[in-house]
Amino acid sequence: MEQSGEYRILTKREDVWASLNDPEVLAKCIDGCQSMQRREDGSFLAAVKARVGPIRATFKANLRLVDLNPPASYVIHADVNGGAVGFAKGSAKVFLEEDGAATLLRYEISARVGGKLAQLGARLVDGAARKMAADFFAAFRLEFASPASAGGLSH
Amino acid sequence: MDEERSSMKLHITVNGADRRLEAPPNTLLVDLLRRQLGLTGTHVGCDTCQCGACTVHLDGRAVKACALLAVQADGHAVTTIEGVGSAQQLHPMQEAFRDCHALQCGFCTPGMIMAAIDLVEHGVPLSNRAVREGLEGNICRCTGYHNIVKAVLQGQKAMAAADDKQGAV
Amino acid sequence: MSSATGIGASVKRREDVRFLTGTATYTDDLNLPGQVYGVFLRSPHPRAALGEIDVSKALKADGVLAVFTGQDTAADGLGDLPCGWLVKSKDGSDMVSAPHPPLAVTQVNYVGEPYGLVVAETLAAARAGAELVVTDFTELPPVMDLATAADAAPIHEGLANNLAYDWALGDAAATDAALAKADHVTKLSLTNNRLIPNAMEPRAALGKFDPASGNYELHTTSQNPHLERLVLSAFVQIAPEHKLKIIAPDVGGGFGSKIFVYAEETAVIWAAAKLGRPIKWTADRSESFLADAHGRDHVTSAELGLDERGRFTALRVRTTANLGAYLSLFSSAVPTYLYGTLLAGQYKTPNIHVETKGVYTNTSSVDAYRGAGRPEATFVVERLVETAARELGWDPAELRRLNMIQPEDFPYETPVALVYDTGNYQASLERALELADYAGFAKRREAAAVEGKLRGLGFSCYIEACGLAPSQLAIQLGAGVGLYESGEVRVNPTGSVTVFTGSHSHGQGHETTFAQVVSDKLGVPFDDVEVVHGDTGRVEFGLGTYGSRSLAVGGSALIRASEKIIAKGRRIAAHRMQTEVENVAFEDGAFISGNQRMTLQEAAFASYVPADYPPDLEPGLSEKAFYDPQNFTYPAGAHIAEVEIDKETGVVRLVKFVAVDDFGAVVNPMIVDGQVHGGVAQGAGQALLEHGIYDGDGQLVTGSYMDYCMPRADDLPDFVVDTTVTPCTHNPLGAKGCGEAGAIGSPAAIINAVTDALGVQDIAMPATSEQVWRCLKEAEASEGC
Amino acid sequence: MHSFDYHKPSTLAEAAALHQGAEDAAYLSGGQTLLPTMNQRLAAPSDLIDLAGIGELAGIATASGQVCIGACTRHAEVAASDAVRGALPTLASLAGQIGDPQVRNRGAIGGSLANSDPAADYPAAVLALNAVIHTDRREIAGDDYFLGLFETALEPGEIITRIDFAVPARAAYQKFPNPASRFAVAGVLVADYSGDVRVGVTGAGPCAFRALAFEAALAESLDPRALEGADIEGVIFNSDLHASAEYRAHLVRVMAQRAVAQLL
Repeated sequence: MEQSGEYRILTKREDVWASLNDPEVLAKCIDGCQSMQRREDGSFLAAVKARVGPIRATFKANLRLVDLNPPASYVIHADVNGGAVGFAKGSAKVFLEEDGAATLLRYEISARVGGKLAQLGARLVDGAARKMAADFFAAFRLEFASPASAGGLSH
Repeated sequence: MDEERSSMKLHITVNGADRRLEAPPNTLLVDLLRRQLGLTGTHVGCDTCQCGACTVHLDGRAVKACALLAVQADGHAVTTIEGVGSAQQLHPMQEAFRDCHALQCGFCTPGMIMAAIDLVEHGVPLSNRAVREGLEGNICRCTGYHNIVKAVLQGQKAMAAADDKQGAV
Repeated sequence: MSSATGIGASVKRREDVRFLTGTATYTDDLNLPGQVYGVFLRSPHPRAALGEIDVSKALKADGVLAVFTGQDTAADGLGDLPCGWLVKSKDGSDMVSAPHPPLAVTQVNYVGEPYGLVVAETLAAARAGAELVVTDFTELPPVMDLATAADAAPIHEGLANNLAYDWALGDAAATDAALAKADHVTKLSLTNNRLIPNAMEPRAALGKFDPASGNYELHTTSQNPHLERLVLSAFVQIAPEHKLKIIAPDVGGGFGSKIFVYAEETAVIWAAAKLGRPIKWTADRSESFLADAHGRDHVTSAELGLDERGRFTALRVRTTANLGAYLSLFSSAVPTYLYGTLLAGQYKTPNIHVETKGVYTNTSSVDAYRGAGRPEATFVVERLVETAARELGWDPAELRRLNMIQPEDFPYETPVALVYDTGNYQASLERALELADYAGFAKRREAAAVEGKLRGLGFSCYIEACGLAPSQLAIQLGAGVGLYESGEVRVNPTGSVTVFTGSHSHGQGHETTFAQVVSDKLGVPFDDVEVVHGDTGRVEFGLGTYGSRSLAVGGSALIRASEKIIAKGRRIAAHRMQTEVENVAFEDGAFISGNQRMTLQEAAFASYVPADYPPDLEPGLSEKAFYDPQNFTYPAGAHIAEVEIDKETGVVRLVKFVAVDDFGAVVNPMIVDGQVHGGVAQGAGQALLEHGIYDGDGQLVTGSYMDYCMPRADDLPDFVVDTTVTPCTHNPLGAKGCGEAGAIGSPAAIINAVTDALGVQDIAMPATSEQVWRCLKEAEASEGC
Repeated sequence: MHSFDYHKPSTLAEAAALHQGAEDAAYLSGGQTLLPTMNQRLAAPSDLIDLAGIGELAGIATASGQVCIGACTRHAEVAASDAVRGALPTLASLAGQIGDPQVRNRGAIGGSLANSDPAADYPAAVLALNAVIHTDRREIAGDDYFLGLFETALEPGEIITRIDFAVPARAAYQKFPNPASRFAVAGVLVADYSGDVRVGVTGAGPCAFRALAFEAALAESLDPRALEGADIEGVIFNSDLHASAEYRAHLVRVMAQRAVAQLL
């Protein structure tokens, strides 16, 4: 499953980059994130209470930031374990481009699920992944939202 | 998170008999029937509320006992396959199933009969098509449904005849 | 005897009353004192190395009694689950069989593979306990693509590749030469879609061990309890056979999927002894989807050569068959001996060559499912024949008639190792054409077109080989067991009869049919005959129910045993009548000599109370027989499907289905018709609805009834079924078998109808509405309208 | 199934209070989605609050151009109701196509809308029939109710009490069912309010939506052919095993055309 999206943020690229590397910001942008700890190897461990319709589960997510190319791009690898519910693995390539005083944030995600999520939720996987990514980046954009600085959703 | 919550007292009419029962809230009706009451004619064929093998009547309407808590039946009447007829006196729908060879392995049969009886009692006059649509909630892997449809139509007539007879008495 | 209950009568089934009233006993309905519950730990990954399995939290949880893992079963010396048929590759080498431990030890190889068993006081506690086990998996890349699997990096450590065997049958050179010379060659690339059997009763096991006697008792959902006992005893080494009792009580359908010996019942009976408590396990439907053996799953390229007069000259078939991650019990035989040998179909094709590569993938095992190899073979042959007819402008019925083996050609030896004993293929075809109103089809097609619908009609003239087969031949070809069946007829002292059969009934109605056979043969009332099956403690031996064999092989054993009863009875009667045995006839349940008459009941009583009795004769009147067939039986028939397609949505409706089958002699026509209905429904499911799909990452994404499309009542029409009869020449009943025919013939007929309606050469099964819509769209685009 | 505490309040206030006081509560209405999900251990609410005992959630009423359905009304009741069949037969017909007979005998409209499965049938009716969703706190216009995948305007703990549908001059619902689950792959309800046409679509996107392009085209000409050139914009169509986004978009158009043909 692969999807992409793009946002314009009325903030300069270095600041956006800094936020993209700030665990506190990341935690705030993940819906249902209950904790986020940086681990010794530089990865982050998050506990996320996620909900897709009637399905509710607590996931442990291991997030790794790789291919760091500050302040232009990186890749977030997520290894998400929901125990009996199943698991998800995904990565988001995030690209930042200067656009005048603003920044264009582009993402490409790919994800796969396994266990009961795949077995029972096939019809919902695509939509749920799309929603989670959109929710994350929308929330991330709002981090810069003094009303003046938030840009529109370009698509 | 799985510590046993206290059992709840339930008062359910099961196959016409008043039953005072106890079960924890997370007991499905089908488990109460099968495990606690030994009414093993109600079967479990899936875990997504699709196959209909667990169909029973709740206050006379067909429902899937795998998608109903026992506590939701509190104060209501449940009828299972064991309550519709006996070896000595089959219900007209059971008789029709036998007569038409509408069962093979028998696993879906109780649910199919419970669904069929509700269909006849509450449905519009049945046609072959209407029976097929009316059995949408029940899966049979053996019969290809051909003889089941035949049986439901025959059972419908037999039920009407039995009603007439009863009405005449 | 023709009577209301004898052979040929549609006797209502005596087993029905318990099923209708909810008093039948399926495995999950049973409970034993002290019983506890098992839940399996299953791999969420298609391929992963098993690291540490941390069971500490689980063991501390309320009610959890034990967690067993593959390490434990291995340490206890439990043997692997075997594949019972050794297939040799065309170079003469043995097939490569990957070790299959009941619980995975070092590596898991498909999603849902069991690697541990959590046992607890309650089912809820076992489920909760299983969720507390923390397993360290190291994911490995799975092999998922069937077409490239053979040469992909090996799934199993120590194997060179993923090829289990590369098997061939027939004359390659002659076939190549004939194809080169052919006036027309029809070529098709075909996929036979993966199916999930879905018997409505999920598999279950209830295992018990009695330390005082050392006896093991396993109730389980098996189509062949004796074979289960043999495997668990001889291969897995649970216990010696005399200490191991297997009972398959009422079983809610099998369709092949309950033939095999699975990991679950193996682990349950083993763990019951370890723990000293009876353990029950019942699969959720979700588990059934993952861990039952699946069916079909072939990719094939095939070529049919024809001469200028339309005669078939050669058939070349190359198939890759998915065997899953492990070789299940009969899996190796299905795409080889049960497939390649059937490629002659009903036709006199002189040159046939088939090659089958059996490959491992990271999926659930693939094994016999209703038809087992024969639907796949029929699909290849009948799709080719129909396509050839269209390419050459022949009426598809006429092209078939031209090439059919004729009644005078029997016995007919095919180029792929079978000798058909008898048949009249054209008779079935003609009757089917009549019932299908073939002559009126053009008008129906026109009428449909007026409504904006596309109508199509398709044929399938199938043959199957069942009632298999001479044991000696099968064993030469790699079978690990004989293929006979046992039967015992016990005439009780008061004259009632108890029949024991090694063939198991799980929907087929043996309790009725076999009683008809014995009652007819012995002339005793139907109600006085009881049939016992499914219990290794009561029935001496058996090989179970599969391959439409029960009546042809199991029924024949009962005829043989009954004949022995009559022979002994004649001696008893002769003694009483003071005459020679040769002078005693047996008619309508009585021994007769002149005007003297002794009923079978009287003879039975005399045998158990041997006061006036032949001095050299053993008391008692109980006989058994092992019947080993001399040949396969060859049911055959003609199926005609008619479909209507909604051009806007692509939805295909099966509007008419005609099946005319030759099953030889029929004991109970009502039951036979029911078997055909069910088989056709499963074939229609394969053609139009069902598809077991693993995604590229190895996850089963059709893992519930939300996504795996089971045929329901409103997906199907009423069926039109009829039979023609050429009795089997080599068994005493003249019966051929009827259980699989519907599933064998119907997919090809339906796809032939769909492609006819669409005017395309091929469409993959299942012909879903989206696929059909895409076909129509492409056609529209290419026509530029 | 995990353990939970079960409550059966008799008033809305009591239900809301229970919800607020619980760690992670869920309301139980028909339970045809929730209970199988819990049985598969994919959800483990701490408390289940059964709404079946709250009298004011029951009942069907018709009044001045409206059909009002209590939240706990079961699909079978809506399908069989003489009042609904008389005033708004399309709604009865839609209810009669949900799931299967047994599911219709249990499942309730309020639960269905609160769950807001992208493939449920009622959402198409809520949008096309200009419904107002009444809750224990407020009224929500149907147009404002569906926000995204399983996401509605309901706040935590808010209870749907009643749904009022506006009776159109004529309407029709056409559904293309998933051949396995019988959920809607595409379901379209077209309602004609004397020239003002509303088109509700379910099954096709992350949540139900109004097909504005269809509405505009049909306002011009209430004819199936009017939809041929109209393209729905701004919706990412669902794509799954049973239908790609492209096929779904096509089915939406065909179902809409059939609905129009039916209501004419």
